[in-house]
Amino acid sequence: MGLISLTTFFPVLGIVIILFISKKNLLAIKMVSIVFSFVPLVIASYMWLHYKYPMTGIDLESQFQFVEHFAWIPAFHIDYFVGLDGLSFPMFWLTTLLSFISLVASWNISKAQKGYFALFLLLETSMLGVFVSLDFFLFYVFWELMLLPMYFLIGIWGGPRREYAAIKFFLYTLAGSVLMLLVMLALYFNVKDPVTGSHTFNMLHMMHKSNQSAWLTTFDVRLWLYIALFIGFAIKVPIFPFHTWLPDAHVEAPTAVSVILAGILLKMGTYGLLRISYPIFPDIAKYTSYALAIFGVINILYGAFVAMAQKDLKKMVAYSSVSHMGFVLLGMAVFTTAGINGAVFQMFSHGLITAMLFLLVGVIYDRAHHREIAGFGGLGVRMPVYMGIASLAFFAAMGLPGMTGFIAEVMVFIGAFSVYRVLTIIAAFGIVITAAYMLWTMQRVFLGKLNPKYEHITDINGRELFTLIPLGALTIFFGIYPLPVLNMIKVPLNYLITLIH
Amino acid sequence: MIQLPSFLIISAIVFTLGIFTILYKKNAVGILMGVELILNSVNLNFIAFAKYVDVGINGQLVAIFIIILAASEAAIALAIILSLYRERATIDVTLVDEMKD
Amino acid sequence: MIQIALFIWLLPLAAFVINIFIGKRLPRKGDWVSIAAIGASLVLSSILLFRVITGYNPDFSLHASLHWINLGGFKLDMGFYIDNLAVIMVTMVSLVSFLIHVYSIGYMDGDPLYNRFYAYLSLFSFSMLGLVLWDNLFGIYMMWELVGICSYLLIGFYFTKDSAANAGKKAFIVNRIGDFGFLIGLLVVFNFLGTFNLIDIQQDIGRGLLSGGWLTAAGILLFAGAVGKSAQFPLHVWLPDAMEGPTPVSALIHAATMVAAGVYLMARLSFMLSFDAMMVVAFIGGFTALFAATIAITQNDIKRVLAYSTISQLGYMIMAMGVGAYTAGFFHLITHAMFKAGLFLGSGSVIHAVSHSMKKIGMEGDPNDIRNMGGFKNKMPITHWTFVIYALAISGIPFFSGFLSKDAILGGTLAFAMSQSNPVYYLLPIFGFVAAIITAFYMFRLIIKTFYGKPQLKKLYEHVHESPLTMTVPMMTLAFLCLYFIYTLPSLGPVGAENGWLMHLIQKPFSAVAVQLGRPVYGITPQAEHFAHVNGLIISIVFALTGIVLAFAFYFWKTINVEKFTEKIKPLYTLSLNKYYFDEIYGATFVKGLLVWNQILAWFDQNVIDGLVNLAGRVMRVFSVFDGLFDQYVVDGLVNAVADITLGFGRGIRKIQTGQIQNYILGALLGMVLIIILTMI
Amino acid sequence: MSNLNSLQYFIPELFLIVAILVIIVVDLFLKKNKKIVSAYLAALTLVVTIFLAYQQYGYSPALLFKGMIVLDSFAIFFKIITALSTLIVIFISLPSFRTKAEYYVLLLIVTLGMFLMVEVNNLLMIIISMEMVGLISYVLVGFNKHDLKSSEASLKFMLYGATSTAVMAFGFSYIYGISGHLNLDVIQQSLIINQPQALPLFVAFMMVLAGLGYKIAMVPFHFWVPDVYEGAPTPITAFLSVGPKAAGLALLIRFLITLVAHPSAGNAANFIQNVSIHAPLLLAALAVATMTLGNLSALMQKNIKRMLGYSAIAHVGYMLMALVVFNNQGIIAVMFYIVVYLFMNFGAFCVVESLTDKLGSEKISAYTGLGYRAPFTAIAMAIFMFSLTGLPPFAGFIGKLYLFAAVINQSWYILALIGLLNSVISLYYYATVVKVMFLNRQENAPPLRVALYNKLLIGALLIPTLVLGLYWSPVINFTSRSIGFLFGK
Repeated sequence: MGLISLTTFFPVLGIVIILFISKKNLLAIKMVSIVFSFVPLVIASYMWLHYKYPMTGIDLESQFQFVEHFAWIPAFHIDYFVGLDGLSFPMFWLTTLLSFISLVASWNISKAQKGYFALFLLLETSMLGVFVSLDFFLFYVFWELMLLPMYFLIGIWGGPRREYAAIKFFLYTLAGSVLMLLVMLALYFNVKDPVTGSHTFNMLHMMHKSNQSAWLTTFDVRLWLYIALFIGFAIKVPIFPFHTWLPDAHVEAPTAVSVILAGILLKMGTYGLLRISYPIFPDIAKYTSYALAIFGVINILYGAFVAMAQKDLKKMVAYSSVSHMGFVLLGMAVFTTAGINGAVFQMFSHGLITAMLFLLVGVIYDRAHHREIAGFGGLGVRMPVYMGIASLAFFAAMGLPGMTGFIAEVMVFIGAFSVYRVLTIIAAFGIVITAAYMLWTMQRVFLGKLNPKYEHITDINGRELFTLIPLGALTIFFGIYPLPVLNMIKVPLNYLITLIH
Repeated sequence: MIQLPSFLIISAIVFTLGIFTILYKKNAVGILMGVELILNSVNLNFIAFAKYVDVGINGQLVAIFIIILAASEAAIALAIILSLYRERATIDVTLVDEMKD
Repeated sequence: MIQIALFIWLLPLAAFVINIFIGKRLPRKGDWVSIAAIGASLVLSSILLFRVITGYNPDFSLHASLHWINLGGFKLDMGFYIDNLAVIMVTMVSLVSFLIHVYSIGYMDGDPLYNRFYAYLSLFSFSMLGLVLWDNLFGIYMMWELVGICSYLLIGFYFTKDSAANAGKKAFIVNRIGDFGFLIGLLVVFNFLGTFNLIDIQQDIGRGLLSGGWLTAAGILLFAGAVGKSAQFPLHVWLPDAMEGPTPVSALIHAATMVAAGVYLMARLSFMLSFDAMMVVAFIGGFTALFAATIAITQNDIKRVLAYSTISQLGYMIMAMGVGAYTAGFFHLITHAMFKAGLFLGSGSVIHAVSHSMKKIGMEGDPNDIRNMGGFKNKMPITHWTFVIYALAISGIPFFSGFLSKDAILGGTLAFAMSQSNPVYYLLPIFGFVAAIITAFYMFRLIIKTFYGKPQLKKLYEHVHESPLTMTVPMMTLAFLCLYFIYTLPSLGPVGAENGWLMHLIQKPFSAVAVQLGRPVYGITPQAEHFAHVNGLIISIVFALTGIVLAFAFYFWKTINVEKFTEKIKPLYTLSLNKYYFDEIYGATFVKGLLVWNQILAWFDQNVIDGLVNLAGRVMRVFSVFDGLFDQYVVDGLVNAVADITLGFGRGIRKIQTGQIQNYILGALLGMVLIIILTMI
Repeated sequence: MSNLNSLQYFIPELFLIVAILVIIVVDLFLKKNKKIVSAYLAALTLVVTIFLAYQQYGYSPALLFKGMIVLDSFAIFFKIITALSTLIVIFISLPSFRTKAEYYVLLLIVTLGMFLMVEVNNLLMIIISMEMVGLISYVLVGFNKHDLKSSEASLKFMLYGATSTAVMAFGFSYIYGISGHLNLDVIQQSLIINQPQALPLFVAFMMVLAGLGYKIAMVPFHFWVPDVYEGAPTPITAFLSVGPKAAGLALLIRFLITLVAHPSAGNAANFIQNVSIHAPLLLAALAVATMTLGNLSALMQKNIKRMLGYSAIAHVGYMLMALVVFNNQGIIAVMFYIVVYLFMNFGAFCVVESLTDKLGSEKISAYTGLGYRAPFTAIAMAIFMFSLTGLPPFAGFIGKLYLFAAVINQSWYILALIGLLNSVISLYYYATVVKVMFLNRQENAPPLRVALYNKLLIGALLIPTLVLGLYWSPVINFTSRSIGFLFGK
């Protein structure tokens, strides 16, 4: 068993163990799940140390690392084919990190803990699976598998309107993924394995024009397939106007689930576009790039404006995610080195930052039992440490230099400006709006006179700090020294750009 | 000389009568009679075709089998109707609508 | 030297890290860490300055950089570019910063967030020094943002006060608007030149890679950043509010250093300003100089007067950059840093005294209000005398630094106007000279109202006393640095600093634009320059004295009745007192507009986007045969759009399942017939 | 093949007949409290029958009894499936039908009828075998004599079934008239050679389709389904949703081969008989109607059996979708789907059967908080529901995958898209069950004890549902081999 499989399926082992633990033995359940999510993080970090930077990945199996490839269902030409390249590795690592942190942050889950932790581990496995899969079928299975634990995690452990949010999330994403299924099958029947001559689900084979059938090379067909696939991914991102599931899901989901939702799940949409849509349909990607850029700009501004109007702290953060994902889209749409690298770096960066933000919301929700922004006020007096970390996170989200968000956003702007000047200028105005709503929110929560209701509120505790500090530290570390990530992503992404041009 | 179309027309009429019986009789047994009418029209067809199209006894055989089937069907149907009658004291099918959306 | 610069830069960062994490547990709450760090930076930068002065080479420069990001098609290098400008600026920053660190020991004594205050100060010093030292626009932009954040944090330091929190937010957001322009400017530059490095940019522009309209645009966009940071019209509104921060912060950030960053940026970029861009710069600067001065006259908050004064003085500098009086502008930056920091420290000293006194007598009130003061000169001699020196300096009285620099600027603008054919350019010197009178007037109004005359509140006056040594020593140091000879050395002539070390070391860089055009952008003839200098000198002395005399006439001798006079010019007075209603206008238009717009979008999001297909569902309902059923329709937990329709259909379709067996049979038969008919057509 | 020679290929059926008689006789000698033995005997019979049927697997296709019966691997596959479904039903029924030997005997007789249905080659045999299944089914549905719903369901089923069969027989009479033959293979040849008139043939075709459509619950011949499913005893509902349906599908495929096109023709063809009807389009329309109507109607159901009834209609729609392309791939997909469907659908019904007595209701709302009262059963139910929706990694997904693959491979994209969107709709009602079980919680509800026997049975059905979702190579290979048609020459 290779390292990837080990990492991916290690949490499943944890599930098995948890199932055998009595549901009364809470400590054991929690510890097992934390340990079984920590080990993947260790393995993934170890893999990072052994990562070979110059390998391009994208469409050649030989350029992938840690590859495991063997037949799974020969009759349908489905392979168990996993591997990592610079595009997937940061997300892979981030997933292990955020899963671990989320599980630590789930310590206070108050009901049906056994189910919660088991489902969470299942979620981790499915997310990792999405990022490592190079076989479309495998990818799809993991992609869908993710929905089940998510549905339950939101639906059982969520807030008051959890049922609504959970089913909405479920239906929305399923609607998107059935389109993906359609495209997957269409591709399957129109792509030949160059060696055996049979149909194949191998993504990498799909990317080579020589393997595609004549039908698949006609423009209209490609366009429609691309659009169908795009909608599938767009719902996940979420791209305006498919975003309405997101605020609901976030508001109702428990803190740790929000972290995963915003930190990882949203990235899957853009990851899918980069991993699948772009290399398979480079011409269409280019053809539709202007539309994508416009979507990006709409996301940036629309998300920011709507975020500003929110009264619920978590909803505000959720819409800020919509806004920040817009940067990813804009960067992806321009096919310049700076743009696309900035986009992927933004995926990584936003994963860290938004995770912090949601954890912070969780901290305060645990104490105040509400998230009404107007209902706080002056908390900085009683919670100085919390305010400090929250400031860091908010500044990071505002794109303050010295943190990852800044580099990513500026790279996106630089990359985009050379292609779409006006759009970029419009998008750049988002930084003003972002600053406005972030600071306004901070002010309403922390600054001003202390709301007498919270005279006795306690500051952040050690466990919560334990979840936040690594993220904060990484945000700053990669904000100052982004090379470890950038060096990893640049090779495949630059190669991807050459494919598209 | 009676030709094939005559048989077919007769049988079609019987078939139609059967359908209308099924649709308009309130009495379950009446509906069953409608079914029997249809089966008889089927028999008529088979026999006619056996005579005019397929020279052999295939059609006749089918007719005999269908008569037998109709008999057994009637037996079971009457049993069911009887059972229903015991429970509800009616065999008016329009009153049997406890289950619906 | 690069290593020294590196230390200068990083030491405050180290202090910040130490203080933010463990400062609270250190002895004296860690103030010594920050002071030691900035002190060391000061020493190191003095070494640099010493080397530069001894080198005495106007073209001295050092550059070192390394790859920060290298993606193949996209590179970002980071490095230091050290020339005379940077060295002098670094020395100034670390000096003022050091003094203010020391001053804060006394001023911030006993504050519950004492350690955090020092941490922020260190972070600010770090960012500001970085801003000065970086060799590329991108790095400058990063540090630019960082100083903005420090400013935000420090303005909102007393965050339990709503006004402070608001001011911090306002400062940051208004700055962000300027930064938005800055960012776009960066993008333009990078788009055309593929580099952010200042040296490369200069060379590339010289080669004509960026020219014409785009060059002008780039210049103006980058200037937008300066407009925000240096609080120029129309983005000046944040600086007066920023006075909510502790006074040392006002002195350091909002008088001496950060707000001057805009000027510094213009100095750095002077080579890439086309003529049109320069005119935008010059007119905005000149207008701001006058405009802010007129507001300063009527303000009653001691710090607000100084804030508007700062805006006005920054306007001078910006104007100087605009007309190409690069050296003069930078010179004024340095002298202004000294006297304005001093003024703020002095005002801080007064406020400190007043608020302590207020606390003692249990009085509620605004310690900043000069209407409560008066006659403090006896109680606070050191504060008084240093304050007078600063005021003389800012008013442009000979033998003080301000005279030299302001005169250089005014002379420069005059010379520029003379060398242009269009008389509209005479507006610039007129702005400057009128502002000079007003400056002298409001400064002395302030002094008279604070230190002279009868105490307005006897009881308050009783308890006022001089500040401790940690506060007065920095003030005295700064006062010393306002003396003229510091800047004219090695010569001692009091009328001009042309032969002084500073103006020697800071000479106008080779303009890339000029090279590109093959000719000077504007030709200031030596004759014009000489004429302007001499005349400017005379006019500015006369105007400054006029201003002072007027102030005495109004407020000391009371030869002119202030009340009556203000009555006469009531509309103007009200306008000035209310700062021309800029806050109100912005509030009513942009802020309100934005909030309303957000509400609209949020409503749109909830009702339109989410309900779009929902709506479609309702429309379908109208046309639906099963209308009656839909009426009882309740969206059962699922507002989801598609579901609305599908569930609706679901309800409708159920109607055919009547429970009547004959209906079923009929349905099947009709279905069959229907299929036959449909397929046979 | 002559009648005597045929007998050696007719062993499973013969064994079944003998066993039925034996059990009837044995039952007479059993004491009242020992009646359960006949149930065991019935189960044993089925196991042996399956074994015997499997033994026939190697035979080359042959016509038996002078062409009345055809023995090919396709038929054997369906024989095994139908026998298996009966076997499972017997297991599901054991707890509630402990004293009724005749119940098991009737089930065996239905099985015999289904065996015949899947291997007929003769119009008369079709009528006879379908009546055999139908008549016994009416009785089984009404088996709970004193249950009003049960007898009502029985009556409706009987009237509807009798009418449908009669109409179908009328259609057969025309086909006989047009072709002059009764055996399907000969009819096919005759139709190819003689090129008869389109209209009568098509009307006859539709009439037959009405009869077959009633059997497999195809729209618009599905009306009986909800009422009968709701009224019938739960095991019988389960049985109707799988066994006869599978047999009906097999019969439909055979009939379509006769009248429409042979799968070896590759892409689905028009009517061979020069009828200007685009048969695939017709089937596609029926498929879409069936699945959409099934799904939409299921959305609002309160009764779980009724909901599953509609869901069963929807699943027929999915399977019809693959018949649209009517090539080997499509038929394999349908066969594979039936296997998968067998497990997950029986699983769901098995859960319903296990809980109905305990909860005293078949209402979905009665399942509230079940996840906390009977975790294993509830989790199993959730898996069956998600599998029925077609979510990976459960077997239902793989089944659907093959169906959609077959459709997409022939470029029926719109059809596939409609099918996929239908899956999304179906998620809503399946997830409602899950939601009620897990997301809603009854305060202070005591744990619900589900008998170990039921748990084991559910577990036994759960395993294939899970395993086939991850590794289905053996089954797909099995089905691929079973596509050997007699008419493959």
